[in-house]
Amino acid sequence: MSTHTTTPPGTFDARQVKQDFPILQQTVHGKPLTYLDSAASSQKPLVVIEALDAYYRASNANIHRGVYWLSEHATALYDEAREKVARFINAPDPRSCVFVRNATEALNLVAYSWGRANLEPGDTVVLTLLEHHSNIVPWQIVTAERGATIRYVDIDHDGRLRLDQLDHYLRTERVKLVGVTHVANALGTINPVAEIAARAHAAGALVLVDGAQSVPHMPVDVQALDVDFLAFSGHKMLGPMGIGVLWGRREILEAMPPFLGGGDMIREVTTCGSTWADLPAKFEAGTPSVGDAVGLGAAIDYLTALGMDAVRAHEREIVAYALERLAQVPGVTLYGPTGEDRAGVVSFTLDDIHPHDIASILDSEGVAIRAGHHCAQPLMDRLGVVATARASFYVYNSEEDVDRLADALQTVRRIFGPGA
Amino acid sequence: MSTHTTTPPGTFDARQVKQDFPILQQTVHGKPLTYLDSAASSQKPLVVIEALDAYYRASNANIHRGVYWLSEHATALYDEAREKVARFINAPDPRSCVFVRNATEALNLVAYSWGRANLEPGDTVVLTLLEHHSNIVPWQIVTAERGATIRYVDIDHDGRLRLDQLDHYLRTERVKLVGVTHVANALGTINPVAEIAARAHAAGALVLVDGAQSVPHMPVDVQALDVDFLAFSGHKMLGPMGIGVLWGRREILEAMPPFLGGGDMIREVTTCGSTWADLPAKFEAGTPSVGDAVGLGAAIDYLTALGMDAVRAHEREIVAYALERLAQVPGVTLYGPTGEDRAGVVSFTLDDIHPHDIASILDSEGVAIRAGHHCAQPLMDRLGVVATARASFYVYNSEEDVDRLADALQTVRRIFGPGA
Amino acid sequence: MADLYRENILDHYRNPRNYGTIENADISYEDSNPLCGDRVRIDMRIEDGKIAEIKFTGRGCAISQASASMLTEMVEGADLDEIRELSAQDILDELGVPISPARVKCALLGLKVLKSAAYGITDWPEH
Amino acid sequence: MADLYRENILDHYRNPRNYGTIENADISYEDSNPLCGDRVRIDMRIEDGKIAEIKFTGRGCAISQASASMLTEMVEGADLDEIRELSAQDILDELGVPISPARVKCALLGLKVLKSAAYGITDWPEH
Ligand SMILES: Cc1ncc(COP(=O)(O)O)c(C=O)c1O
Ligand SMILES: Cc1ncc(COP(=O)(O)O)c(C=O)c1O
Repeated sequence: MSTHTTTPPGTFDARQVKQDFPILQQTVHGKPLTYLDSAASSQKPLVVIEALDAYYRASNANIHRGVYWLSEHATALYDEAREKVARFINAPDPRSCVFVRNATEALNLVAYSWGRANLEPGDTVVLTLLEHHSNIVPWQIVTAERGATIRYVDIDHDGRLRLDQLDHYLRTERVKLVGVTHVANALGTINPVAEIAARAHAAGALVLVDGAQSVPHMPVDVQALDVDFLAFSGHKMLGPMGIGVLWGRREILEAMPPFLGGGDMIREVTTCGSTWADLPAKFEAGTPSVGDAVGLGAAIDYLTALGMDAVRAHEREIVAYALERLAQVPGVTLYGPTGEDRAGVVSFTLDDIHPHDIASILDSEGVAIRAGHHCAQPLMDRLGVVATARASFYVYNSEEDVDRLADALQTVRRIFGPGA
Repeated sequence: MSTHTTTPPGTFDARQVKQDFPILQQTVHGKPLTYLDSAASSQKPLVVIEALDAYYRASNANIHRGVYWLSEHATALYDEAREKVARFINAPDPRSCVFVRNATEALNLVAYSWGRANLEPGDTVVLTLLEHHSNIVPWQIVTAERGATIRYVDIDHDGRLRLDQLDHYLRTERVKLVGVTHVANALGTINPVAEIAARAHAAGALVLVDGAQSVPHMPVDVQALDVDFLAFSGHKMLGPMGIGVLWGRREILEAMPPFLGGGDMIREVTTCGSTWADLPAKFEAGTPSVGDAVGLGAAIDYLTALGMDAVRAHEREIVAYALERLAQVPGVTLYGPTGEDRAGVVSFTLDDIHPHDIASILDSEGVAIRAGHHCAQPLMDRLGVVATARASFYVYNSEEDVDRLADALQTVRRIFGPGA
Repeated sequence: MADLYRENILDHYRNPRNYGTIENADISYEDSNPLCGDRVRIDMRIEDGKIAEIKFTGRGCAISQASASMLTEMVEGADLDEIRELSAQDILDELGVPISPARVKCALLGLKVLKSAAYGITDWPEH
Repeated sequence: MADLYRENILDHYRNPRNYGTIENADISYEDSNPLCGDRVRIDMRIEDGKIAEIKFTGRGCAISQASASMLTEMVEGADLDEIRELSAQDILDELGVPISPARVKCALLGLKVLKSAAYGITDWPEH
């Protein structure tokens, strides 16, 4: 990692951080790459790429039960990665951190395993209109099967959740679980998860938090939030693709039936039936992505060295700058809240130019943004748009990137003509 | 890859191949590493490690829908990897090759998605006593839920399947699916899958093949075998951990409900319900392991360059040599068939020394083997053993490795004393 | 400057040809690309197996709307059978700029709707 | 040569101490490590809160059986309360060789059975 000597303690210089990311040194269409799609997937610092490389060059083996050195070594690395994850989210027990592929699998695990065992006809699962499809579709499948109902908490004008609706559902229905995204991937809203958890628990409901957009970007402490499940993806937090985490309260995970069946998740298999292994193995059937877990561990080390408070402070600054700069581009409409509860995501439209056209022109300027429904169609329906353009920021983005975005938007306007 | 100029065409020199694998150049406990656990997980050639490295240094992005260059590039690499997989197993259509984490997830996908939609009370699923837990446990879970029954085809003295039992079940019960491992991971038996498929289809049952131990080691052609599903893992075929494949007949996959719900597997999501994307996206919810898929593609290129016929020929030779050498070690009992239908896996016991003790002493000699039930407890029960020691071979193993194994077994005998 | 947005395409997008609907059309069909929300509807009046009149409406990105507009000009007056021959490449050629893979479906939506309308083929045109 | 298999351990494995069962034992308990099939059963006769007699049977690897044998010698005559104090480290020290992580459960199976027998604590001893 580069050293950050010129910046005050507790902060960092994003232009120096960027030096640690080989991919960001590229040019695209002859322009320097301005990567503004970290909410979809983040880029990887050299230390993560090297950790993966070193794993396969020197430490690779299947884990557990191998009594030879290489397997024991790989097992130790895998366990160490799990401990890093636990410390990162302040989980009381690493065994309650289950490695999965990504947030999507984590959320499905809860729906399939907890949901199918615990939802009864007439029960309600409360979600929000800010959810990513990954926290909607599994619940649609499972509630349909169990005869349960989903309620969606609406948003207000600024894109904030209407907690009065949450209260209403908690009061009037048999709510078994509240599923809420910590940060809305399409709007950047930071939801008051601790507050939601307190209300849900008072009504006897569990709380599942989709942390895909929060864990990478701010300090997240499962004990302070007092939630029951937290799901997130490694690839959005500087780690490799192919690894994600479901954290759950130990006693809840222990009471849940397994999800996938296979090697390592059993205690004993006979032709008459099987018994299950202890946590976390019960939920980790088959050969896991050991290398990717090790890479995630390296990413966590990198983020920890930057400091998650500093990461959050950096994004607060850059999103403030972006909101200011984009508001100066004529024809831009900005979505989402504009207070302290806004993460480093900026969704916008430009006149009535389709977001795909915006993104294509931006691409020719080297600026990579996302355009579409951001896997949040119910939210798009609610906002009355088909799609938005979305720029999202991370530790390697500086104000320079925002300036390039704003300049490129002027090019879009030039091409489509004013009032296009 | 190293060039193989001194060996006749269609074969290769394993000692030269070994040069391509950085991890195998190591010493362990001061002894050269003799890696004989490829059935658990294979090592990776430099080209695979470098493909992963290059992906994260130059091409990484979330795929699909990103309209910027990097995302289109990553999408193209991901699609290309899928085409390589399809060619490798002679699948008629790459879209029927679904990327999953590993064979375990592939088998669970079939059980959860096909099984839950198609099994009725009174139906039978036929498995075999040679199955890995990954092809047993999901079916135990799903048949219990659906009120269906599992029948296990027994083995004869040589560890070959009793096809008369299969016929019996097909004749007397309503068999909806036959699940069979192509190669038994604990015994090395190569099962007559094409024959089994013909009989099963004649009785109207589908055929699910666990190819975890066959696809890496011999030519596998889904059209020639005429099966319905094939599951395998990348990490056992020189590819990275975190990527595996489920191939299925297109019309069957199309009729199946989705498995995991989330991003990219939907066509449209509303608060009232969702519709599903086309193949393969329907079964690939969430951000996939693009880098690992690219690594698998590089592994397939490497294997293809060696030639899968040559790979099979090499393993036939080395297993013949191993069976001969081990039979000379006093006190060794060998398991599994000894004909053409034997893959590169040798399970054995030595006097009544516990396999874990064998493996620990072998480890101190630098020889890495597996000891245990090999995730095949029903088979162990059937054989009347608690565990076996298992050596398994791959392209980088030569007769030298077998000699080291045999020598190390003499050390085990010396430590435990004759007749221990 | 983005090559994709040549004057020709922007012109079709800003001033779509054959825009509108046909009352009592012989054939009407509408489809969308749910990934980006592009939507195209085509109405046709058929006389002696020929496309006597064709109109489209839609919303979406410039590529999808411009290509639909161009398409209506290409097939106006054509034999209905000729539509079977029309390939994805024909449209891409007409657009005259390289279309990146992620935008191909935008470019082909019009053709998909036209083929569905004429033959009930609802797959995406191969290219 | 494998450090793990010192003469001491092999001796306990070949000639297990206190091997057998106790008829009318006050406490009997059996458990196994399903991962490798190691199995240990312990019988005890208690007098005045002390372990007057202890015997074990079992099958499995040398480490599991030798450590169970050593354990019976360690606790014979001891106060039942002292078993609560007995730590994983005590057994590992007694074995006197480094136990690799994959083999730790083999080494601790006897202690797990003993603690379960005495207190019903069925978790693996921490180390
Ligand atoms: C025959 C067989 N099936 C399935 C598996 C499971 O493979 P994975 O752990 O990669 O899911 C294995 C690997 O151990 C195997 O040998
Ligand atoms: C809020 C939120 N939840 C879940 C996901 C799904 O993450 P993944 O695709 O890594 O499973 C995403 C990523 O797009 C997200 O932004």
